[in-house]
Amino acid sequence: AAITLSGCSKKNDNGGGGSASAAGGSTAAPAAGGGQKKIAFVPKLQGIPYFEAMNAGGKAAAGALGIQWLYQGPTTADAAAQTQIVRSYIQQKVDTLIVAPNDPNSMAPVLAQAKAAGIKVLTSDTDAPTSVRSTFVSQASTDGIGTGLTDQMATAMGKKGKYAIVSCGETAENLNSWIAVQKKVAAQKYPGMQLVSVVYAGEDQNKATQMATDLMNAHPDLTGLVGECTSSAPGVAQAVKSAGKIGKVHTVGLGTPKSMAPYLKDGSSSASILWDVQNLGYLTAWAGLQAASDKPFAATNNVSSKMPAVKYDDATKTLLLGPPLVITKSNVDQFNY
Amino acid sequence: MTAQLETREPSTAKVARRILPSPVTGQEWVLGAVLVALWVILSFTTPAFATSGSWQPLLASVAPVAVMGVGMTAVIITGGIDVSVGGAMMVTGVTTAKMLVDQDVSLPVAVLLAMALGAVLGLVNGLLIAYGHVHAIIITFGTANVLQFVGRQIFNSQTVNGIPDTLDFFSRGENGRTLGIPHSFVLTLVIAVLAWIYLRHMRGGRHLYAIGGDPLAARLAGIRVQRYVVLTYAVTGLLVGLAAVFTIASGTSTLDQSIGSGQELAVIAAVVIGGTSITGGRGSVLGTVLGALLVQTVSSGVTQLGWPSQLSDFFVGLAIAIAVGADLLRQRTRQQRTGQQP
Amino acid sequence: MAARAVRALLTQRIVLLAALLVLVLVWMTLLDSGGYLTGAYDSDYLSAALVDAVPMCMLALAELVVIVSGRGGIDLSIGAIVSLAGMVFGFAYGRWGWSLLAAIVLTVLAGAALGAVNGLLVAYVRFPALIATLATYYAYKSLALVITDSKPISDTEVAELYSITRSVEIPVIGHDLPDVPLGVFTFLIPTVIVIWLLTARTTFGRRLFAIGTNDVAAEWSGLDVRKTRFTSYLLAGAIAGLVAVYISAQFASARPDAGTSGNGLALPAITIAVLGGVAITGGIGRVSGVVLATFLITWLNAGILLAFTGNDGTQYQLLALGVVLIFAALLNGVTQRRYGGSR
Amino acid sequence: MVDARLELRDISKRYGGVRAIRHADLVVEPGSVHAIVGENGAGKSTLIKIVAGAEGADTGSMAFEGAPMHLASTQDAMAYGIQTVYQEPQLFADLTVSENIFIGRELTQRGRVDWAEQHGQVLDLLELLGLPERYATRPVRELSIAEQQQVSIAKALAGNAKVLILDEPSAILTDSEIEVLFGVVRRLTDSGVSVIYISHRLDELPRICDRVTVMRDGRTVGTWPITELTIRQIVELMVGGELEDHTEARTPQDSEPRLALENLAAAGHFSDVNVEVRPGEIVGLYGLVGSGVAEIAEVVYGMRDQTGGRILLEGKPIHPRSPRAAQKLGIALLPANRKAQGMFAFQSIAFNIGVGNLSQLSRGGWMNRGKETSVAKNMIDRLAIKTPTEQVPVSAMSGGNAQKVVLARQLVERPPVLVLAEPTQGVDVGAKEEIHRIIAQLADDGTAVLVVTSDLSEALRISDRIHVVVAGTTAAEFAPGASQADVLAAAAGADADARHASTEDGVSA
Ligand SMILES: Nc1ncnc2c1ncn2[C@@H]1O[C@H](COP(=O)(O)OP(=O)(O)OP(=O)(O)O)[C@@H](O)[C@H]1O
Ligand SMILES: Nc1ncnc2c1ncn2[C@@H]1O[C@H](COP(=O)(O)OP(=O)(O)OP(=O)(O)O)[C@@H](O)[C@H]1O
Ligand SMILES: [Mg+2]
Ligand SMILES: [Mg+2]
Repeated sequence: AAITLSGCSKKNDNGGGGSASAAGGSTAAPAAGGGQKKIAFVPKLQGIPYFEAMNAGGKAAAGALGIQWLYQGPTTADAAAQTQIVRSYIQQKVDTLIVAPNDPNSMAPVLAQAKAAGIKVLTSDTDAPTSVRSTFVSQASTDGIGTGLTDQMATAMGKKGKYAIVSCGETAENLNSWIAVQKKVAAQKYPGMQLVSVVYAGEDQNKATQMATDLMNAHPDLTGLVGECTSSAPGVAQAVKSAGKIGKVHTVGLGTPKSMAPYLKDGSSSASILWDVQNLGYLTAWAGLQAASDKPFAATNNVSSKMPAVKYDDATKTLLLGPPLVITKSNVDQFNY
Repeated sequence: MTAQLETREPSTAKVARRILPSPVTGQEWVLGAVLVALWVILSFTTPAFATSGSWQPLLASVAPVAVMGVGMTAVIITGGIDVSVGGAMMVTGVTTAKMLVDQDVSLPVAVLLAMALGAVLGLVNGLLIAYGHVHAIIITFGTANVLQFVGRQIFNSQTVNGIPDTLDFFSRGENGRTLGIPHSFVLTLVIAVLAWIYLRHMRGGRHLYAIGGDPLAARLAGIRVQRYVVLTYAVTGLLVGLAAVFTIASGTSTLDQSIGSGQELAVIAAVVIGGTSITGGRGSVLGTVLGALLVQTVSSGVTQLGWPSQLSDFFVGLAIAIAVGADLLRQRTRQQRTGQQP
Repeated sequence: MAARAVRALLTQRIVLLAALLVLVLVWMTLLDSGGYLTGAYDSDYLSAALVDAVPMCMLALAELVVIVSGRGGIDLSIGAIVSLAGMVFGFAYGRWGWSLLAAIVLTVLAGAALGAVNGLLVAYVRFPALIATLATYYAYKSLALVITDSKPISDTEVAELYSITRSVEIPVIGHDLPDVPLGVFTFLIPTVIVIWLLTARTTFGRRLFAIGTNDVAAEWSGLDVRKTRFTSYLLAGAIAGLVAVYISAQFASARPDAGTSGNGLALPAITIAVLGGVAITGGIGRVSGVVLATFLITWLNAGILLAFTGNDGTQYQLLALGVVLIFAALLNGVTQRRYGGSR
Repeated sequence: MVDARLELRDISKRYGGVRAIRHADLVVEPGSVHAIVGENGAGKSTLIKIVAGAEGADTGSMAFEGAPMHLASTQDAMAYGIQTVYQEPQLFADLTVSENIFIGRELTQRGRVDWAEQHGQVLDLLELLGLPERYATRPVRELSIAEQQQVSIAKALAGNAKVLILDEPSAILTDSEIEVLFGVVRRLTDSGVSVIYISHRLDELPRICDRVTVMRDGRTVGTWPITELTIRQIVELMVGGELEDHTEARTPQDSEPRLALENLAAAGHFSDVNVEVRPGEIVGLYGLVGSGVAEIAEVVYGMRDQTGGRILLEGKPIHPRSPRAAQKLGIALLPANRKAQGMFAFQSIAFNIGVGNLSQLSRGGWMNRGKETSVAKNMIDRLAIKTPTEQVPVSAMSGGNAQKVVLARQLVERPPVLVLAEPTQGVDVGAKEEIHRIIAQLADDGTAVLVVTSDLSEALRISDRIHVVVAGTTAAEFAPGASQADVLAAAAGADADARHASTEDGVSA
């Protein structure tokens, strides 16, 4: 321990000071070279198609925008595991840190540390409104997603009947807020629809399948199932398919295109509400660069040829990718994730 | 002894008498009764419970836990434990899924591959435990972490998409069932019965009990303790491979990194609910299968009754406490009857 | 002389851990100066990483207490206790407006009560500890989610608590040293001292090691075996209650899955305790070993995040933990045969 | 001349620093009973473990019927027909008697264990040993220790034995059970089996064995036909010198009894036990294993429930419900089984002594470590415990010294009543002497000492009075100097009304 502790403490030199070990740090990534900005993104969980697609979008942006894109996710969807990674990014003196927090409140303190270290802090995918983040890169508004899901469910079910929701993490903030919107919208627009149950399967596909099956059994007259996240969306569709109830029980969900493709094609899933996740990754990286370069956002931004007009709401400091995308069997093959 | 002492022909009356303790333990009767009671209650309270649409998936989801439980029962009977089955399931699962997608391997090849790979992983555990002279829980905590790493490396941060329906035979659709029972569960029962016969009637099986009862005495009785220990972990690994196949078969066409997570505790729970003594020397696979059924019935029941799904674990905990508590109580009264002080 | 050093290294877990710790620090520092790390592996970073070491070390100490108590002692429910006690804290401090001190006391009491249930089952009903705590693990985990309908409590009171875990400068000598997370002083060091005093300096400690070494002999020596074992589980629960307060503060919210999300906190805590030289068979274990093991794993993990970019970083942490654990355990097995036991 | 059944030449075996066997030789003839005798720790068990393939020798050679024999495992030895009953029963508590007997060499038919065939053979064996048939299907857990020992013997008999090794089979058997065993042994030798018989009950030897090998300090002193030696000569060969006669009788103080047991009973174990112990008196409570003598000590110490009678301390009835309660009343006890009931193996001497005296060594729950150390040092001096420091773990100590540590735990407070159960079991002659000296010293200082033992020579040697326990009751009382033969006869229930002091020469080893 003596060896590291003997090095002088650098607590008061937030970047720019050019201490010996900071130099060592930068040589670690020779590719970074000249003035390339380091934009780091911490997803909720690694290895799931959704965030890996965001990573792909971020990488594409890195090439196009000339930035260094860093991506590192925890092995479990856990706030504690995320903060460790955030801390290592602070140590790497990235220019912008973007987080999709598992628990927004939990993330707030360490984000404040990052800001204090001179790092620009953003959130993407899931907001941490109480934190010091300067901007939230939103895939679609909470209202948009909740309404989209409800509308699709209503269309599939014929606007009446019983339905249930298979959610994932019990404490996932964004899922819970979407569910709140779904309840509200259904009550207003579709009085014939009745939400009978919300269950939580964690990030486990098989558990989602089993729970969806149990729900269908508990409510034989159930005609709709919502898979609230990317692991439960194929799970509920599979349950319907296995039970031989295609056409009787309709499912919609937030599923990634590749995982939903077989179900959309055989009809066990009617639609998936999502957005272009790769574009979201690209937008996230772009927003990171803007922040790192201290460039403000315009009300409408030309991000790339695919995203010529991204709206920015100054009141909520939210950059909005656009309206949610409805993925059906007709367009599912356009996506490669 | 036969050389020196003339042996009487065992009289038929004596042979007919109970030679072994009863084939079904008290714990298993209790579990069976509780299960039946639960099923009856659930059938009345949630009408759909007794339909095939309900119990077919239930049996299909019991199969992986129960089949791993068979191996885990053997491991625990020898006085060991394996907390790395979740990690092993991840590694075998992702490898098999990749082979299905990339190589388009056939059903038998996929199954053999999964089981062989699982057996190799189990073998490593077994060798480390038997020859490293380290408590099984420590070694398998270690290998659990290593396997998590290996599994994730193979996943390479992606899910495995577009898994073909090669494995449908095990639980999906009409040709995945016989007499309405998913083949994965049928196979689990077959394996459980074979294991039951092995544990009860074959020399090797009895030796496992002896090893769990007193490893030193087992060695003195000429039992090759280390070899059996290695064997039980290897067999457990093999069954983990099979469980991974079942899981893929009953899952969606994508496989993600959640495969296997939390399975070690689920399997251990099924084994201990089934009456196998965690200290070794006593236990039966029949109880384990019943234990697995009980756990799944409880969690399905909670969802079907419309109670908050988060409550199901509470009842699982309660089930463990009651099942093991009943077992303890029975042992204690038996001890009192025979006038022994603990 | 050299032989003696080797022998100490092989037979004394503390020496081995200290050597490994130095190895990790030197190696990482070399990697850093060679430019192989993406960020500086310096004292500031190591000190900031201690934020995670605090709950880990406290829970590992809780496991030490129950594992040392013997007869298969272990507590799988410790993470679930953190979750459930954390909700109690959230309610008391965040919702009911209790004072911080009162809320902390209540939370620790709640943790102790949950631990007492384990103690009752294990010591008095004579459940195997693995089974009793597996059962309560499921039950507590479930209750924590049910009582708030799965929602975290992050009312402002709780959110502002983060201040008790932020980094501070050590007074007087602190200017040239890195700031250290306050939790190290407010939670970790007091717990370490208390557990060390309890195990090494009190009659409870003597009784604890006695029952862990030989249950029967302890009974014949006139010790209250059951009460001692019961107390050890209660104590572990109380520590978990304290950890619940810390985690609520560190993450500025009382989460119902604080100790159970992902792999949970129990398995890592047991792993660290075992790595720290606590014998799973009971009767052997030292506070210093557990503290060293925590530091080793914390700083190794922190280094790995800088050494591997992308998802590999967190994956290699799993590998490192597994390999270190197996290595240390096997080494112990070897030395036990060669030198007739290690301590 | 025919080859010997078994021939061991120049066998040596080390355990770390302990030389358990040194250049031992042993020749066993076919169809004979060959006794091996020696003090505790002489190496008897180790030697037979080598023959049984359970341990490997470091040097030396073995031959079986003239041909060299190499054993890598117990299985190898069994293949030669070498069957062993170890000193500690090697049984599996959760398996049935029948299974235990055949474990490791099950009879099989088409791969399956042939339960019927095994069962038939087991019934024969049980009958042979005089055990009820219904035991065959009972888990061993439900049997008494003596019955378990008989199951071990049955287990060895079930193998096709050419050499049967019995390591102290009689230590925990009753006389009638021993008779049955002898009958079995004779039938076996008649059919050509060689039996190696280890025992501390020297009086048995002339009745059963043909030759005797004496071991001392890991060496084989020699082998003699049993007819050529008297028991006294055997003992002298064992200890390696002339026997000194036992210590002179002490004069007990004349006062009221400090401890009195009045018609004490524990259902199923003993009843009508009447014993009085005065301050300064050493009373021996002698009984064979299984006579209930061990349980009497447990009741007095609160480890077992009493079901009748009274325990009086200074004339007042007491009801100790736990060792803790007994200790508070001033009753200390040295447990019989040092390893299981007394030792905290890998803890230090200071820990082992201190842990039984926590209230004296602490204040408000805080250990007074200085006092703990000084008490330990004091005890090490007082009991002459051989150790470099008080921090040595007791697992690293010899049997005798470990026993002294366990004893020391009970002596810190100079208890008014001290109960010693088998105080010198598994202890060397030298250490035995010292422990006896310590006991006498304690009595001289005014402690009332009750020695519960199944070692007759010990009882005769240190007691001021001896009560013999037969079938769970105090049957006879002897004054010091009683003859071994008379006491033994009383213990066997032959002469219940023996209250006399014979001066016949008794062997006191
Ligand atoms: N496993 C072992 N490790 C170390 N030392 C041992 C071991 N087994 C025996 N010894 C030592 O070897 C010596 C001989 O022991 P052994 O058990 O053969 O004696 P014994 O003659 O059978 O004594 P007893 O009459 O008490 O049974 C003793 O000093 C003993 O302490
Ligand atoms: N079971 C055992 N395992 C390990 N070591 C043992 C064992 N039994 C004895 N020893 C070792 O053997 C050594 C000698 O034991 P033994 O009982 O023969 O001592 P001793 O010289 O007869 O002493 P004492 O006179 O005190 O009985 C001891 O120092 C002890 O370390
Ligand atoms: Mg012996
Ligand atoms: Mg000795």
